[in-house]
Amino acid sequence: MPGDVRTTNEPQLWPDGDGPVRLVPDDGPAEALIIDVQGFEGPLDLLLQLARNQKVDITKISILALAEQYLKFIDAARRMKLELAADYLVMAAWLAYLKSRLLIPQIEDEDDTPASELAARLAFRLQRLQAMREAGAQLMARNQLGRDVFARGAPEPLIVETTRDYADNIVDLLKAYAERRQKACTHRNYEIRRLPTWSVKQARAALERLIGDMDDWGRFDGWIAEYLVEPDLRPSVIASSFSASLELAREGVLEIRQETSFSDIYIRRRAEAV
Amino acid sequence: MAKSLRNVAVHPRAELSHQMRVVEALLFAASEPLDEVELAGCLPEGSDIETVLSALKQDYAERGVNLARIAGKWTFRTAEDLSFLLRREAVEQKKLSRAALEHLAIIAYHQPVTRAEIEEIRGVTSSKGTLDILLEIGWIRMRGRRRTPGRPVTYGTTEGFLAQFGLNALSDLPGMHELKGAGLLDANLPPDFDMPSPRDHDDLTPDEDPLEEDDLQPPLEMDLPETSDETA
Amino acid sequence: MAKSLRNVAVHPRAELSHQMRVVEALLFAASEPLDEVELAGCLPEGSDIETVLSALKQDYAERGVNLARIAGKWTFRTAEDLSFLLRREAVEQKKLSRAALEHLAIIAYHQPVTRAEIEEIRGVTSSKGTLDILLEIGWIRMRGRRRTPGRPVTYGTTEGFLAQFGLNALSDLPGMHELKGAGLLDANLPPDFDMPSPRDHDDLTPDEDPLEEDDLQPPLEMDLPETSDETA
Repeated sequence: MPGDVRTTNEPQLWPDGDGPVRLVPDDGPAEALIIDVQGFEGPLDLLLQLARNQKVDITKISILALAEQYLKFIDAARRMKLELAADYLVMAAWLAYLKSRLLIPQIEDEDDTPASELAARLAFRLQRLQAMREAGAQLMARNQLGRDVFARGAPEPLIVETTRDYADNIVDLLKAYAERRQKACTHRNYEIRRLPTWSVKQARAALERLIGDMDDWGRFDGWIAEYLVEPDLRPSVIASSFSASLELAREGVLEIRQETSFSDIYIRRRAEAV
Repeated sequence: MAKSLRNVAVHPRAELSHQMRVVEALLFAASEPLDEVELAGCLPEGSDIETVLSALKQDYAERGVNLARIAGKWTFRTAEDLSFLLRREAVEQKKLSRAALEHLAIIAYHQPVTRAEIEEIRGVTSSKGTLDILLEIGWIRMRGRRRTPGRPVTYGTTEGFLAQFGLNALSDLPGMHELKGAGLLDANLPPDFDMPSPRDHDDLTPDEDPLEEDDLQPPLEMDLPETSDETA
Repeated sequence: MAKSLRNVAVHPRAELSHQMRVVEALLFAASEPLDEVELAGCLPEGSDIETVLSALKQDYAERGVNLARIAGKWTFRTAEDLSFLLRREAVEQKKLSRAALEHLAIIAYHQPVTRAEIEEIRGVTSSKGTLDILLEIGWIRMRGRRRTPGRPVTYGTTEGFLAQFGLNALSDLPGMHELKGAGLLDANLPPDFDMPSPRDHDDLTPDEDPLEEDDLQPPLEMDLPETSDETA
């Protein structure tokens, strides 16, 4: 610290041991000033420290004396070419003004705040800050939880017993039953409907394969039914083959003839179709 | 020791009560039970920790909190008769799974019914857990064993089932016509669709054997074949 | 009430001692202070919780554990005079900086108070971190917003603050009455400026608005003007 000038003063610590060492002027001669504003939190803090150095009840400090001390302090700092933050200088200017008004009583303008009130306001601010510092210290001096006094170290846990309450009612039950039974029935019906059938498409494919080899009239539907599928399928095969043969006849692929009603139906490949 | 004895002679009660206060505070604040060595370490030399503890124990004997010795260490514990204060009852609202509800309904209508029969009615295999859940809730019970190969267990409903669903008796379960009337069943069901009317008495049916001793023990259904989980 | 009076007439001592046991057990077991409503909820209807608590408080007055009232709630704490025996430095909060301690004191005694008001009292701008530290420890909280231009956030202390320093109410803060009497808790210099003294209830004062949703989210103080860090 370039501006450090130490005297015989003991380095001063905050009551709680916190913060940097603060070296401040005491009531001694001005030459003993120790300049170090680093430790202060602004001009109010510095003023409060100076006020405490008046060693009187903070409510009875002399603002005039305080202003003089502050200005001396600032002067000393400036002589030593210490850089001071702007608010220290603003406070110095204001205190110089206050000092002049306190020292040279003038006829106060009606609009002006009396100098005594200005001084009182500053005193109030210092007292209030001091009060809050003391309050903080008193707070910290209290017995603290977890340091001085203790809560139950092993609180006993609440045991929450959960009982399940089923919200199902008789309607849910009956619905579940009815729906399941019905579903099972529907399921069965599907199986019934899945009758053995021979589709027209299947029949047509079979017919096309057969007539490729046959030039003569023949009862192909009968043969298909007899040889290609299970007996159960016969009615379906006959019907599908008949439809398929009509289709093929219309397309000119084969010819159909039937002698009389309800007699056998013969088909053959149309010669020119090959 | 001599010093302490002298002190005790001067004001023995004050001495003891101070030691009791210290032990009381230590035990209260400790997060774990403390043993006598730990406690004595905080007392003035020559204190008799045993005396302090027994006096403290007596002091708390009738209180809402007692001084207890657990595994050789000391701690405060809520008096046993007040342990109910530390219990809270919470009710969890639940609903049965769809599968469980179907099982229950089928058992209700078709009882006595075996697992295989339930599966046949539902058209899907049952997961093993479903019947267990219903047994655990206490809505179904094992009634007996069917006199068929494999002697499968038969299931039926319980009084708890009737209570849950607000039924006086099983015969209060609505029949097919009522279900149709309520629109729960389709009006045009296949003619062979039938619904049993459950009987009220608990007697075994002629084709049921009573359960044996072993059947009532868990694990349940050990003797039934494993089935794969149902898909529905 | 009539019922309770009848009961008391039958065996008043047994009745009271049972209720004391219940409250004792509840308070011993709880990890947090309990209020009278919670306690009364576990007592038989018509019990007078005030009587029970005052009897219990008296019972424990001379013991190593005392019944204490913290933030309007009840809890057991080790006796203050045993602090020297039980003191645990290791558990102590990281020491607050002087600035943080001043912030805490100002907030405690002047709440609800804005950051600008704290700065006014301290005569210096607050570093950004100071309030955050106190918020993080859980001793202060954002209460609301002052109905003045800029709608600055107002700060107050928490229940945790009261518990930490063993206070039942803000009016129990050390020196509160004297400070108030000396007019040192007036926020602004004009003495006619009426500033409410710290209030225990959490209700907002007439010049506070509730916080909005966003205010409760970190990062804190986002909307307060940036200030340079203080030098200390």
